[in-house]
Amino acid sequence: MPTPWKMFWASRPRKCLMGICAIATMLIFMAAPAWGQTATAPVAAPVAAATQAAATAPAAPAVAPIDTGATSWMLASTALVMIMMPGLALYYGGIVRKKNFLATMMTSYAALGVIGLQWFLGGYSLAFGTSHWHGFIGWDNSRMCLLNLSSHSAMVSPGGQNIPEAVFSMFQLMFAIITPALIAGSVAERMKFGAWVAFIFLWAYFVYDPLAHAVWSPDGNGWMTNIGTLLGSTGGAVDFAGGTVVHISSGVSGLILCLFLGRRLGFPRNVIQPNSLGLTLTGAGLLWFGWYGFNAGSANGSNYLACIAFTNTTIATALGGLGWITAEWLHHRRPTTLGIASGFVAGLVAITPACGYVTIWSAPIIGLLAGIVCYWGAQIKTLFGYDDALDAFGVHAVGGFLGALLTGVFASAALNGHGGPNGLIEGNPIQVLWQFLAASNAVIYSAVVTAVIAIVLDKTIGLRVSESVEIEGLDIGIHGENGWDVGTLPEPAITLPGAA
Amino acid sequence: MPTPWKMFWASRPRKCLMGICAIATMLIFMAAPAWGQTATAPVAAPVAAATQAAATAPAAPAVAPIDTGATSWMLASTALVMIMMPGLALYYGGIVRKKNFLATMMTSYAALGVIGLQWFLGGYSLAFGTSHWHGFIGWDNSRMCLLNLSSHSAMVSPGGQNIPEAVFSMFQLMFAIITPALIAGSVAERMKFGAWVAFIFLWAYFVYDPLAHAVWSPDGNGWMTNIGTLLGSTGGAVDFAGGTVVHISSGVSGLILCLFLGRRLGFPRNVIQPNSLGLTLTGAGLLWFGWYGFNAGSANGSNYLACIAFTNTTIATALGGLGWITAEWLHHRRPTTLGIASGFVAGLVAITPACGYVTIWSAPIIGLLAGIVCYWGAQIKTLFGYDDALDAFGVHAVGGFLGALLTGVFASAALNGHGGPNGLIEGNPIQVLWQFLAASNAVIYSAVVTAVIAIVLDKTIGLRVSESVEIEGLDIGIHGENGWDVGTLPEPAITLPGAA
Amino acid sequence: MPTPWKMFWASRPRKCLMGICAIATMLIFMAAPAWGQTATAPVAAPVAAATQAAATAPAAPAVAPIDTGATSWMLASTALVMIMMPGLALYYGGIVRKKNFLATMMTSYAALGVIGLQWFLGGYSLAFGTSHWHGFIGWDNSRMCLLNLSSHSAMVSPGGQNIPEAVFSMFQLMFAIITPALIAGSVAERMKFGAWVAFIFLWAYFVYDPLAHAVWSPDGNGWMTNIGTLLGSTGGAVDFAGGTVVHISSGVSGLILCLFLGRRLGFPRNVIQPNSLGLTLTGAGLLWFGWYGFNAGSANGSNYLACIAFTNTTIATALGGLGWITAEWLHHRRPTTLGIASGFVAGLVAITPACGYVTIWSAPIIGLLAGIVCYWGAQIKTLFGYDDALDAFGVHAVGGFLGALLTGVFASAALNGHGGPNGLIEGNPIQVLWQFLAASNAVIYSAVVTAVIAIVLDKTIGLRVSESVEIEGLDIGIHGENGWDVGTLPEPAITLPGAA
Amino acid sequence: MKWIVAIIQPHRLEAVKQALIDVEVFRLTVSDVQGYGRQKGHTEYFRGQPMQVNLIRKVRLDIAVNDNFVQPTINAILKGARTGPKGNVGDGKIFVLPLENVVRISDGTMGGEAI
Amino acid sequence: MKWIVAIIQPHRLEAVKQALIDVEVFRLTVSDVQGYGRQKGHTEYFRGQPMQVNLIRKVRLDIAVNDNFVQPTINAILKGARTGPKGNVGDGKIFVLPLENVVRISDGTMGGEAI
Amino acid sequence: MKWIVAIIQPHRLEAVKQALIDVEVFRLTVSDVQGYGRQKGHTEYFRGQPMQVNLIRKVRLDIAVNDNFVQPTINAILKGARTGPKGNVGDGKIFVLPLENVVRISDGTMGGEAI
Ligand SMILES: Nc1ncnc2c1ncn2[C@@H]1O[C@H](COP(=O)(O)OP(=O)(O)O)[C@@H](O)[C@H]1O
Ligand SMILES: Nc1ncnc2c1ncn2[C@@H]1O[C@H](COP(=O)(O)OP(=O)(O)O)[C@@H](O)[C@H]1O
Ligand SMILES: Nc1ncnc2c1ncn2[C@@H]1O[C@H](COP(=O)(O)OP(=O)(O)O)[C@@H](O)[C@H]1O
Repeated sequence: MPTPWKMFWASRPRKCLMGICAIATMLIFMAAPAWGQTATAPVAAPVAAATQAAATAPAAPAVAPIDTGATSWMLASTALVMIMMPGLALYYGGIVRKKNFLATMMTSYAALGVIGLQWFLGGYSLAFGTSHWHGFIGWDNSRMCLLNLSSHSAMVSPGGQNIPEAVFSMFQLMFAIITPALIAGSVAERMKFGAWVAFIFLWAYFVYDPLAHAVWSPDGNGWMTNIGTLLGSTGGAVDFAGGTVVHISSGVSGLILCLFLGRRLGFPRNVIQPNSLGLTLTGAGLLWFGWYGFNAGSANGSNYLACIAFTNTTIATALGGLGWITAEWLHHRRPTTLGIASGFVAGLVAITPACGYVTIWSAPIIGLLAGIVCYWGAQIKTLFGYDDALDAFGVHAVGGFLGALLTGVFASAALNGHGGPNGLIEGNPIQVLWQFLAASNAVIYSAVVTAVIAIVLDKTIGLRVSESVEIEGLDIGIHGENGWDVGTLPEPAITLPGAA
Repeated sequence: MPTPWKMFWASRPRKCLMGICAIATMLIFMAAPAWGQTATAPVAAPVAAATQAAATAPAAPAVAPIDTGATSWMLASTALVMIMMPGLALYYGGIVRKKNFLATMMTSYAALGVIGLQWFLGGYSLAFGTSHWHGFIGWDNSRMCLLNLSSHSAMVSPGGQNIPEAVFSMFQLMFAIITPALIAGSVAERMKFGAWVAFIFLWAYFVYDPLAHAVWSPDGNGWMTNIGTLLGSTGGAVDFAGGTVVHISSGVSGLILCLFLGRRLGFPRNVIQPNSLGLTLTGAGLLWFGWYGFNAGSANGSNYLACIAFTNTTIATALGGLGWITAEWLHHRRPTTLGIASGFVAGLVAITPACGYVTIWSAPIIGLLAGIVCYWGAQIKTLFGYDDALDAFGVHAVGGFLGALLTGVFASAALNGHGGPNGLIEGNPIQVLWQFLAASNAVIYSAVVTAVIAIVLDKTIGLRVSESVEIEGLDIGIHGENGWDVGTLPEPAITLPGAA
Repeated sequence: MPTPWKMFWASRPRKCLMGICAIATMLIFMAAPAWGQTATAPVAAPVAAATQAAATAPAAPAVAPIDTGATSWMLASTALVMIMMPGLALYYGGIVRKKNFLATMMTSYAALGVIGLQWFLGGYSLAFGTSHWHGFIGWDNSRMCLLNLSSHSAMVSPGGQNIPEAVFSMFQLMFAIITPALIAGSVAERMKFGAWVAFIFLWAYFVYDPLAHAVWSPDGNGWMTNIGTLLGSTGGAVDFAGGTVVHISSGVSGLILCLFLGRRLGFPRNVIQPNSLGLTLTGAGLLWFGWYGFNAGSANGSNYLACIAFTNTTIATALGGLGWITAEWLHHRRPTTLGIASGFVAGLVAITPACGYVTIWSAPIIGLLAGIVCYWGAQIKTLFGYDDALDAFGVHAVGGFLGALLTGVFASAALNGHGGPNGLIEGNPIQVLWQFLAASNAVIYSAVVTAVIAIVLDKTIGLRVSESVEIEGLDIGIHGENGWDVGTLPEPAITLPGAA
Repeated sequence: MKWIVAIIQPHRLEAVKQALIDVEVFRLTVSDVQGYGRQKGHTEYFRGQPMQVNLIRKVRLDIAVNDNFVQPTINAILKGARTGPKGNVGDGKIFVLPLENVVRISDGTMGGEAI
Repeated sequence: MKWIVAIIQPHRLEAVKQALIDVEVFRLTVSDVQGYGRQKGHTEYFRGQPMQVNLIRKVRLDIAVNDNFVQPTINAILKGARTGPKGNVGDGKIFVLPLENVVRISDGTMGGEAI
Repeated sequence: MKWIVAIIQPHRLEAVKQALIDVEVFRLTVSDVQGYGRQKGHTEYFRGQPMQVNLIRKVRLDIAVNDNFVQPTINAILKGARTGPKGNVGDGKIFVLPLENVVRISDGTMGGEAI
């Protein structure tokens, strides 16, 4: 019998290892511009993107005193964003057929593990290090392996209040986890688990980290933030909590990946039979709950902006749900439970980029539009015939794009108070253009890079499960487990080999 | 084929629209006394109900500095109360028959959407605006559509610590959502979805907002707070986190509504077959978790009172569960899992009005009594033969009334420290009378107004589903969805019209 | 027909009452050394275990001002730890056979009730009162029945920031609840409910409270903290959030109790048929979420240490999951969903004692080792043939011991900054010895006392259900309930006696 | 003796059982099945897409009866299972199979009296 | 050939299967059903209200056997399914139906040897 | 008339249904069962311990047909249910029982034309 190590050598993990080496090489290459730099001054580095906030923060002599209230809210927010992964697993897991229930949940749980590792292995440094290459990417040696965080003096104040950089880094990690996890919605019920792990690992380096840097670069040099300046004008796009970085990127990548994977067997017939919509509703509830950390936590402190983001999120989400079921009612007279859940998610997606920039009376408008538009976003696949299984594109990309534009429409500098822009209604129509350009570029960038990764993986380890596994279901076929055993029949007799 | 707009005109949504117009009219009428008022001074308006706390807060020259710790806890509390809705959906959804699983969960999710809109459309202003009509109702034009919240200077300090009014408003919104959602327990498995939406929308305006104002009016002028004074004596009722406002009002309204609806077909036989008590237990767990926001958040800050409310909540809830299963044990020797879950909820309900006023040693007494009394509260329906399906009356009205009285028994001014009263044991027996009068008035008010709304809806759109929908189940009949598909049979073949 | 009171006298509750009397006697005996003490000065008593932190806190003249940020995080943390109980219930409940689904969930919910009472009845005083008997146990009369908490001046600052003692006490209560609840994993599917209630009630007094005092005694006199000094050297063991107190004690006790109970019928065949692994995954997600309160909350404030503990927890957990499924992959080429969930839990367990003492680069090492070692820890039972049903020993005792040792390896005084020790790598190898000795003593202590309790209960009320109840399932047999009714068959016709 | 299999609408189960009791047929076995017959399925909705569910949830009754009970049993089922005065497509079918022997497990009684 | 249908208590399934193996009957089909017979239901509780559950969960076995196996199969079921030395109400029933043909799908074998 | 019972692999249900439609057999009843036959179970894993699951999930079809449809029905099932050109262990079995009568509940039609 071959030893584990021989098996290891003969097979895929070896390939994976080689992939990791390749990434390490890339990291070193990327780090090149940073070799000369000295250890980053911890307080100075990720200063507030908001200028005046940073200005009021005194240049701390030694270690700036922590704002215990802000730190408390950031700790809570980070935990809240974490619970979105189990929430997403329930949301997606409940919609698929019962034979793929566990495999679908697994995509989210795997992201928790894989991106947790990726963040440690350079992800954080790439996304939140000092800007290089015109704000395309970040890098600091001291942030590789989160090394600098093990120091009491590692403080940041992106929201104008001092918090330990450790919690800031973990908050951002949760964003880096949920973004690829969302992609699973497009490719559900047919993707290999190994390919999924490899895909999200690479995607985090090549798509998420650059996009996150482009908007949230702590030194304010990201290219999206300055897209106007780069085009010779002034100003740039804003994205409060990640409409572009998180939702457009994941939705578009989902579409591309599902085109590469092809449709499920039997599509469009015979593929829709949710095993437990009650769990989907519960997942949507957990998503909403966690999204408060996502949106209000993006104020990076316990301040007025956090409260406004919280309020906008609540009202827009409520209206998103109402919008979707109203559309259903007009369309086929059945307000569904999956519909209200989907509408809530659509509202959350659309308010995400806007929630810290727009006045409260615009929140219901944004939410309502999101609910209605995303309802139709979920219908277009029947026109074009691609199999965006759980509508990651239809809801997240469509809703994210809508939100990006509406941020440009409704933004109000007075409300934000931290250097946010005015929008169309406040007399600054060009903001809509910056929003459009930033979002479009994100669409193109995500699509191209995802396509490259998909091709590479398809040629090497293969993206799609065998037909027999697809028919039998991924739960048994890949994971060797059975999702539900809740019928009235007593448990089947089982034999442990060697024990019988 | 008729266009959607013709269909719209010919049918119910038009009626709904007319309803909304009616409400708008009412709002204008109500707002009348406020027309003359100038824009409310944001800091001054909802001052602390507690006098000395307000006294110590300095009259802020411009914008009072935010208490970041208090704001952090209020943000977290608001999120915690939000998770009670998914929790309630699981709690109720798990108990009903599987054919009504989704429809039952939908009642809570719909409340999130509908009351979110209602709060924006005047609800907040009615409940937390300046007092009118002897403290019967509030109103401020600036609070309509949450307009004033989009300003950095909108701060309040009801707990003696400055927090943005935005988070205060959202915290209170969550209370306004869960209260009507609780009513669903009485009317489960037989109410029309459209009627439910209309009912909770109207009920929020006519029952919840006035009652919330009566107790928590920010200027301290609510009639319940001053019930003693109104009767020529001094003092009034207290209700820390909403025993009367939330639990008595919803429980009583549930009873009335279920009388109007009539019993389920087959009652009392053939209607009890919970589809998943494990989800019910999980829902109870989420309720307990979220209730910490509900009770400890009602201290409106991160202070000693919040910690005391937290402690009282924990101990009373634990004892509530033990009380219920002890009652079961003595009654039929089966401590059930639904029993411990129900007992926890009973304990939570009873400690809600009390948790910020009573000493810790009274918490186990209140909890234990609640567990035992509500157990019997859930039995009385068999005597009278009404069909309070999931015991919203038996647990919430009974437990809420008990809690209101026991608050009068155990209250201690020394402990509260924010102007709370002494109770019977501290030598102020009249407090029990104020509690009784306030609770009784809430009972009568809720019952009468609910009856009026029920009659109106019954005559117009009808309250109850058809017999065939009730037999088939509301999930398929109303929402066109199937709750569970987890048997071993492979998914049924389905045909997408047009694709076959 | 016998009256309830006669039944009561003739049967078990009477015995229980006698047990409670016995405990009361014990409490009085234990309190004896404390009779002479005057009322504890509230601020002084549970001072920071960390010396320098305490030193910087000024001796408050009257009531020290509360740190609202720290209080806010402790309130949130306590709620987070509470949600671990519903999480554990799902985690365990999903793995067992459907006939024992509810009974397994019930073990966690019962712990919420029972230990809530126990903490009130002296548990808190025993664990966190003034040290007696060389740091073996604590006691303060004023902490019996949580009496002292009903005072505004009851403040503590174990993390260097002032928080009301009430929230500190509730935070610690949640630890006291989850620890016995974990034991249920070893004894699932065959233990009497009455015996379970009695067991955890006694176990809390005789095992948990002494161990908690030994490590976290507020005056720093616990024997584990000073194990080096007691042996004539200097130094002692550290346990940040309870690797030894919580996980070793529960895992070892689980092993002992399952040996006393014996194997399930049919073991090792026919006992493994999880009813819903999706709920188990959800439970693991809630555990992770709540564990942030557990670990980062153990910093007792909103400070740098909390953020570091949060970061270490995140990274170690992610790697724990990857470690476990990697082990599975090498072993039998199936990465399972239960595997990643178990690996997350293993990572969480192992980082628990370490998270506030070790640098961030050690977190992935600790997590990865935990995932792999606990995977094998769950296999050894097949060698020895004991029936640790859900691997409470294999994961919690093994992972807890590993974590205790690795804390001694990776600890860094510079990082902790609150008087934490250096470990092997920082040149203090003897720390590993203190960790080993403390953990081993905890193993022996837990094992012996658990055995005594098990024997006593077995001789009196009996530990194990009858064979027929075991075959029929505990849900019907003990609780008279049915866990799942989600097949396609319509609900069975039922008759209410007297109504038919 | 005959073995009667009836496939009926789930929500008629209660009525059929009552009708059977009226003709003194007390014993039967029920299981859940899905049927494919003349009846068109109902429509469910998934994110706006209507789907025809063709396999329809039904209930199956298995009833062993002595020969003189066959006709009353069939009549009772017909009475209880019809959803309207004239019946509807989807109301189901009754099948009669020959049954050779019956054994009661508890006491081993055989044949007609064991039914 | 005969088609034997046995309705038994769920928790006796293991024992019946063992007994069948002892008489060399290795093939069978199991399904979950609910029965309505002489046996009184058990009591479940819902918030203090005891309820009689009358339709009782049972397991149904379908076994096709050659004629010479009929008696041993019945005996094996009797042996495995009885819950006490004298059996109890609720232990179930065995029904024997005539079976005309069997086809094994994999290779098309027919009749007795395909069983 | 005959009563045909077929036990097949769950994932062949679609193909069998299609094949039956091709020979104009439109009505059938489906239920989920677990089978115990020649096929060895598959392996599931529980925390590293592989377990043999012996009772295997199957689908059962019950089809009542007139005599002239028996052979086409059997052939159609054989065609749809085989998992490979030569079939595999576990593909299932077909059983043919005599059927004496059929009644359509909606209108009371009896015998062959009610099928
Ligand atoms: N020939 C048959 N063989 C097996 N089952 C049948 C047959 N005909 C009908 N059934 C079952 O009876 C159910 C009802 O039949 P259907 O044709 O829909 O209604 P109707 O009784 O109005 O003809 C079907 O769903 C199917 O389960
Ligand atoms: N005549 C019958 N027809 C169909 N099923 C029957 C019949 N008699 C009994 N059964 C089935 O057998 C089960 C056991 O029968 P029951 O009368 O309860 O026990 P016993 O074997 O002691 O008579 C019943 O629950 C029912 O499912
Ligand atoms: N004699 C029998 N009686 C009842 N069911 C049977 C019989 N033989 C086979 N079956 C059913 O048919 C299924 C397939 O049979 P199996 O022996 O595994 O495959 P094959 O068709 O290759 O012989 C079994 O799982 C069982 O449910």
